[in-house]
Amino acid sequence: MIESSWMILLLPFISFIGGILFLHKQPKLAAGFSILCNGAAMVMALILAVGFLSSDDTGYHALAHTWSYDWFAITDTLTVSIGALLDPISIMMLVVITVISTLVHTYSIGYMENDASAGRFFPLLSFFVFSMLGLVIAPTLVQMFVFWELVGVSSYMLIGFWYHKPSAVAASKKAFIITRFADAFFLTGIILMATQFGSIGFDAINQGATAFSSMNTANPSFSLEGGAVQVFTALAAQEGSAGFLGLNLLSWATILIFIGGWGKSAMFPLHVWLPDAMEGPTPVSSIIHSATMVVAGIYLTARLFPVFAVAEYTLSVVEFTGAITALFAAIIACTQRDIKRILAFSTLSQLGYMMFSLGVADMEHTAGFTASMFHVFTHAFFKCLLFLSAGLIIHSVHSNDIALMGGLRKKLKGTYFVTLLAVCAIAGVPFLFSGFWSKEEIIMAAWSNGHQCSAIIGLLVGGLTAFYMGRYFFLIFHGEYRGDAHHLEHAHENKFMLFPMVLLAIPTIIAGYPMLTGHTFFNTVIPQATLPTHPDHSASWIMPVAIAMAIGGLLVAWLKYGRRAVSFDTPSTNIVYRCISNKFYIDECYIFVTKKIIFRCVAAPMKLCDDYIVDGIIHSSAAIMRGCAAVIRHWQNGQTHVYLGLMIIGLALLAWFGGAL
Amino acid sequence: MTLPTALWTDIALGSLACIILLSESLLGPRLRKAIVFHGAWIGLVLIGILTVCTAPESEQAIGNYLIRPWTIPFRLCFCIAGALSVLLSRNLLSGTGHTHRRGLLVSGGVHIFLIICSTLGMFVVTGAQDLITFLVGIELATIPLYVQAAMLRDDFSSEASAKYLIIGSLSTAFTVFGISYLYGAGNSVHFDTLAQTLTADKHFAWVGVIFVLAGIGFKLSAAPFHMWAPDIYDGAPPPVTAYIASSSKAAGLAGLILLVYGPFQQLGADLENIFMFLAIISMTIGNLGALRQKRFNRFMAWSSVAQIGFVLMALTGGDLAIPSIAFYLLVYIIGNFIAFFVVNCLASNRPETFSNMRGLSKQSPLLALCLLISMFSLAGIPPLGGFFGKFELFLAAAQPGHEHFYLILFAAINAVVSLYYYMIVVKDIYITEPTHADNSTCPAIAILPSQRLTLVVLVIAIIVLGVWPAAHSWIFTLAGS
Amino acid sequence: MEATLTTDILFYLFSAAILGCGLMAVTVKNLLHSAIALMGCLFGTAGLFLLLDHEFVALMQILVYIGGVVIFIIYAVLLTTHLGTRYLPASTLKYISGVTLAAIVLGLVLHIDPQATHTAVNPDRTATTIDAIGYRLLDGSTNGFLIPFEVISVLLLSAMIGAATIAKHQKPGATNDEDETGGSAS
Amino acid sequence: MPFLLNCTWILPTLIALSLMFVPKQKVGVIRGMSVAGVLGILALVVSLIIAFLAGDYASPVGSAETTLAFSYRTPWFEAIGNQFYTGVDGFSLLMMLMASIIALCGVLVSWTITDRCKEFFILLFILLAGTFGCFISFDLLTFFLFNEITLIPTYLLIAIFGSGKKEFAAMKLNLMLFGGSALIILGMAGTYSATGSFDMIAIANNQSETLGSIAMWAFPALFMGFGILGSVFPFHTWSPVGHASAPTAISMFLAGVHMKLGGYGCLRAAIYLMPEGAQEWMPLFMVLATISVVYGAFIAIRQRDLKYINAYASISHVGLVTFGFATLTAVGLKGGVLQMISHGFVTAVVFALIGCIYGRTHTRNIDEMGGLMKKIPFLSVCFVLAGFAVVGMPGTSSFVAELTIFIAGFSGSLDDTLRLVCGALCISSIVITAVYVLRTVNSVVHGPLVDNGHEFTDARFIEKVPLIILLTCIFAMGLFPGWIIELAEQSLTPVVTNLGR
Repeated sequence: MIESSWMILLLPFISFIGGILFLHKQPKLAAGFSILCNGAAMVMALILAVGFLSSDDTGYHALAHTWSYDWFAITDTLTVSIGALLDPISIMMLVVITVISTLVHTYSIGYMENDASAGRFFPLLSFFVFSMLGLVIAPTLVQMFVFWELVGVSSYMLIGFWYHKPSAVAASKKAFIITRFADAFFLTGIILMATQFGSIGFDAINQGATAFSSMNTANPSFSLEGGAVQVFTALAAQEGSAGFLGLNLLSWATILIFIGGWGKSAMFPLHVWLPDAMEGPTPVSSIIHSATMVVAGIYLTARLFPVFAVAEYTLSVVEFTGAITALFAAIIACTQRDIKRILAFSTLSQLGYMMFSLGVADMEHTAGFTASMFHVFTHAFFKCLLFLSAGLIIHSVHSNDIALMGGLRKKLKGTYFVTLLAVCAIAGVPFLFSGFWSKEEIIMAAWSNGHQCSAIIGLLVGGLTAFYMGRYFFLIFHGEYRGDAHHLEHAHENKFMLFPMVLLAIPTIIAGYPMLTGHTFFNTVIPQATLPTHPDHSASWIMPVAIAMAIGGLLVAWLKYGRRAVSFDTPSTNIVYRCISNKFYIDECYIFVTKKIIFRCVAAPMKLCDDYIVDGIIHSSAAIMRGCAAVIRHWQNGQTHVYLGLMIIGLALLAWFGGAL
Repeated sequence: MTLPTALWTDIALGSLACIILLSESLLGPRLRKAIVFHGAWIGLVLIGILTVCTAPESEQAIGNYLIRPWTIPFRLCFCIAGALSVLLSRNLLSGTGHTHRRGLLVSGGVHIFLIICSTLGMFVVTGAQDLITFLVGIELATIPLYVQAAMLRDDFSSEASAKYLIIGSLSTAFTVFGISYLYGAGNSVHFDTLAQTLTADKHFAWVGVIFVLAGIGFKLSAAPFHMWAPDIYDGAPPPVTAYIASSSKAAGLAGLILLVYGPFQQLGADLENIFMFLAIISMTIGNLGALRQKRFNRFMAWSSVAQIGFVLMALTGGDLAIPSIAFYLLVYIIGNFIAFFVVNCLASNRPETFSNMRGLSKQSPLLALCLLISMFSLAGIPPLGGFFGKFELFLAAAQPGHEHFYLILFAAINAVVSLYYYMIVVKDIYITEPTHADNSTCPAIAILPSQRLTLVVLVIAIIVLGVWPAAHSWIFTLAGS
Repeated sequence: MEATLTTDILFYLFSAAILGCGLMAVTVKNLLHSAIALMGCLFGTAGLFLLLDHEFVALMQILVYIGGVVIFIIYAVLLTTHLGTRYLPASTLKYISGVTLAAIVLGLVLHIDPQATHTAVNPDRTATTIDAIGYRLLDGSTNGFLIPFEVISVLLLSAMIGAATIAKHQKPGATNDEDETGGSAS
Repeated sequence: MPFLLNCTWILPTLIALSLMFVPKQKVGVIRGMSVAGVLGILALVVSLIIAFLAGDYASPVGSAETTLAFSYRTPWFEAIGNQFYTGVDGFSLLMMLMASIIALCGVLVSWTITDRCKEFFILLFILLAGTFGCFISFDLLTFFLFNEITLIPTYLLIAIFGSGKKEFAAMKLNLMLFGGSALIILGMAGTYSATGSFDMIAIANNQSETLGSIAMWAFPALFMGFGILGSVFPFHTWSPVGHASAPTAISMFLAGVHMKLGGYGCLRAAIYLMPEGAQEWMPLFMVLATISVVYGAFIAIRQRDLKYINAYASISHVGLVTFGFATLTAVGLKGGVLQMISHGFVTAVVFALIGCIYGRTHTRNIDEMGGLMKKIPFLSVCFVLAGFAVVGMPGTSSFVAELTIFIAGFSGSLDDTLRLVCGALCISSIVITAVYVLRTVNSVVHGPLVDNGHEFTDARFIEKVPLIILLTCIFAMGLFPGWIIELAEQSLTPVVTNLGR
């Protein structure tokens, strides 16, 4: 099965090409074709995963390069190739992506049934899946960048799917440009990696880094070959060098690469595109937020974890970015009214968890890494579920505003039930739900590895999450309906939409259990991974506190929103509240920087400079010549004695230039 | 005493002058028309061919007269220019119908006779071996032109002639004054002696050199001795203008080269500065003057001032100077004559202003194309002859030992400026739509068959010169040594 | 002529005459007076030639310039209506620029070498007799001037014919008939 | 084979000549001959490439003499050391291939020209003859001569067939380009003075001290002279106004091919001939190139006219070519070459699209457009794809080229701070590019449909063909760049060897 892993990549691409070229006029066929292709891919991914899990050898050497195609050569030693690298995390991602894509495709049949351009939708969705699959199996940085960009392109096309809506178009542009901004750093980092460390292959880079980290113990546990030697040598040469601005080259390269992930995973302050991306059709939001695009940054960080760990500061950057984002987004989520935006900020917050969890790990203590991957896995399902349900709700009440909802539990029973499961999962309701396990793992890892600050933030955010998810849930499903009654009458649960949601409810619950078995599945990127086999007693207080936070959050939400009717008529005048509900005015800052500073203070002066200085010099030289010409014409006045006089002056000039005078 | 073969051309030219004069006076009107006009241009062409055929491999002397191989291309230029001037006079001669708006020449026969006399004077200049012959040659080349400038009956013509005469007299005065100083400094009028006695430390000689150069500068219309040119070009009869613009310049250049590489050869380094000055100021003033000219003949005058600047630039250089100037002159003369032929046709019924040229491409595609080619050749655009011509002038100024790179840069930028006004002409004939006023006053353009044929031949010649290197190598064989 | 006190005095006299007459020629307002002043100027020059033992050149100076050119000018002035009595306007600016230009030329000649006379070679006087000049003019060898002599004849011919042609046809109302042209040339 | 090679310029010349004798009313005949002509050229180039790949030339050899295929040499104006010396290496062949494809598309998009159609095609073919002559010349003077030949038809084509301030634009373009020629003349005079020859390969192998010292100033003259044609800051201002005023086919050809003659000359005539000068002067040109890249992109943000946007985008992207060259590394030179080819296709397709869109909207102001995706989906999709190609998305040719260039900026030692800063700035341009491209795409094809949009019709067959050809080229080069890179790399070997001497 491993040998035919290229099929997993190819199938969505076939779905895209076939759909866009031949089926864009027949939405039904396009949908069927897409589901067929994606379903096939899902099946193959599952078989692959099962095969991989059942094999004994799941350690580092489980890395499998199954196929490779030399794309182009940059130098003699540096060749860009396209291939597949299969290891536990990439297989995990393959499974998550294909499963979710198949379900979302199915859901979309219902969601897009009245949309004339559905024939375009399914192929584009497949293309999105294709890009993401290519990204996760990438064996090299360049391939990752290639598909990284394709993810950007496909998200651009999907967010702006309703191209006649100016807000959608603006959102797609925003998403693309902000991620592109981060990508510029990413690209610089890749280039530094490629040129200074001599390799773009993940295993070479990571092996080099691992060897380097174990250099102090003078006991490299495995032999180096190929590009890894180069990387190792380059790293060793870098050690101790002061570098630029106090950071050595490796830190620069890794931080630059990380900035790419920063943008794609919408870490603060590059998060602004993500809430706006809600302008796209809901299935798109669901797939972006669960399995594709936003986890790309996490995945990138995980992929390069050994080298990040070797570099000074890099992991600290990762940690702080993640922690700040988690807290920041959770606070904002408490005040939002748009159903999808609440979910978007919750995604941000969860991504923050995953990020700081990576940051708290290191080469010796890898629990954070494992926890992060685990959270990626669990989060994908319940977040997808939440979005799908939100889509169904929007479909039913024709509004995004939770102020116009309420009491929907009577009308949308199935939705109510599955949403409840998902809310419990994300809020970290103990034991039954997957989210609890993964979140717990993260906080635990942070505390036990000495990152107390992050751990406390993690706990705090856990409480906030429970609160805003409770608020979300109670405002939608409980209380009285506050919107246009006309819409409610027609509200119903489309079976194509409900079915995937029900299916997703299963992993929402059970995805957390693999952890209980203590499987080292996610650990294998790091060669000498050592799981905390013995429980850390100093951290044993964490679980109760976390449970308390979750329950407490939900309780507060129930008290505030669930128990009694809520009025949205008078917006709060509290300045803190306003500030939070306006997302700390970060968007305004962006607009200020782009419109006022970059457009008006950089681009506009440049244009003026071009028009009036650069071009002006050229034009004025012409004007000067015209002026001189006028002088010459003035002297050319037809008066013979003037001519004669000038001849005599010319004579003197000749003598002067001849050196005679 | 046996005559060197190369001298045959000079004698033939003198004889041709006599024949023209005699047939003008003695023959009946009908025969006269044929012989004077056709005889003259065919004679000049034949003499041109004779010049080429009798080109000596080394210097041939008869007494004080010296036929130098490098002057052969110049002599050819004189013949060509003479023949073309005669052809250009066609519509100003009687018997072809009144086809020029300024009327007929006072006397066609005398006009043609004077052209030949002037050509003879130029031949004499190239053969001169002493200052006296040189002076006499220059005067013979110039004085007939004073007369010819007055050959139309209008006031412009008279005024042009008078101005030309006055300014020309001053320049002759300069030359004669300079020659007297040279004689004083070198104690001889003979070039060979002067070449040894005129040394750079002899300041006395410098007065002579500078005055002589000023006198020649007038003939070349090099700035600042150029002021006469626009007025005279505009006022003189078209064939005379063309002749002044081409042949007279060529003669001046031949004379200049004769002096620079003859009596002045020991002054080389200091002369380079003078030529650099003349080159820079000529091309600048010429270009600036030509910008925004409204009248074609004045425009051509300014452009010729600029062109002389380029030629003088070559004189700052080394061995390449003579052949490159010779080739350039050949190309330049042809290019100039194409323009004058076209404008002469145009002038059959309208003043020669740019605004009257608008829409020419529609009225007469042939004329428009010819003018376009002429302008591009003058501007130095490949694959026309002007490209190599001008390019070699640049190369000449960059020869080892004479690297004047700043001058080259300056000249190259000037070449760009010159391109601007040449393209303005192209724009007017091809692109700018004629306004109603321009159009209504413009009846059809009459082109005489002989002129049409000449135009075609010239256009072919200028293209061939640009792509077929035969003439180029011939000139370099003769003049390169 | 050997340099003596007499020759010195004569030299200064002639020079003064040349300068004085020259100044007069360009400053007086009556054209006729101007022409006569020019004549004086040319006489002075002839005198200088005599002092230098160049009798032939002095003779030529008087014959050609005084006897020919100036007389022509006077005739022309007298024969042309109004020209003898019309005064040419001369502004101060023109005077100033005229003087400046003259100063430039003078300064140029003087500045180039203040010791000009010392470096000038004394010309060979033997060749300046009338016989010698005649022989040189007809000498076809490298020393002679046969060719310029011949060429001068062509020059004179063309100048005469040309002048005659223009003069004849510049009359107002002249016909366009070309046949007359031929007559003039013969 | 040498004859076939020379046919690449002889054929267009002959077509131009024979078109002169076709009566101007017979538009169909003129078009037919033109299409046949460009197809003939394309066939010639393709057969040359096949012969080249089949021959021994395909193996990289140290000395340039042996890599030069199909060389033909005859004395021409030999008195001044000029020969007619033609030949090709991989680099020229690639450029010729690109030029012939764009020429084909250019002729196809010019199908709608009816007024003075004959003159149009005559001039176009003269332009083609000059361009191909340039690509095959290995004699400096001949090269320069062909380069000059291209300028005049450009003037006429813009001034006669253009739009807007066409006469001004044509004049400005031509004068600035001839200004570049002035610098080239200076540089050539310098090399001639030092070597007495124009044979490029002989000059390149000349290691005399005279040439070395002359290179110190002749190099910048030559480089900047060609750089003006490649619109290097601050001499780029001819290009926006020129491209904006030119008719569609000419914009395509000018920006796609003609501008590349500048880069071609920079590499062939400046860097190759005078590596010592290149080492000395490259910091300056690197700074200028970087300024072009960033500055062009920023100004493109502020433009409203589609053609101006693309013209400034071209300045920015062609700046990357110069940047690649300015790194003076094998990777950088290769990247520059790839970017030349890639940008040729990209800018040509964008100009072709602008032409098609303008034919419907009758405006080029992006504020007056919108929602075209609804009415003219084919063109709009092409527009979006072209936009992604401009941005440099993976899969398009730009990605391959730009990645190579960026890598060149950081390869080797990192002690050269200037190169790092410039490299980083160049990379940052990809963000600015995204800004203006998306802004343009969004306001043209997305958003609500403009009022008069309902009568728009989608592309006709004759319009689709060139678009499809060009887009195919872009994607083909983006997906399978292998052989192109190999050809470029191998033909650059002599240049790189020279740089290392």
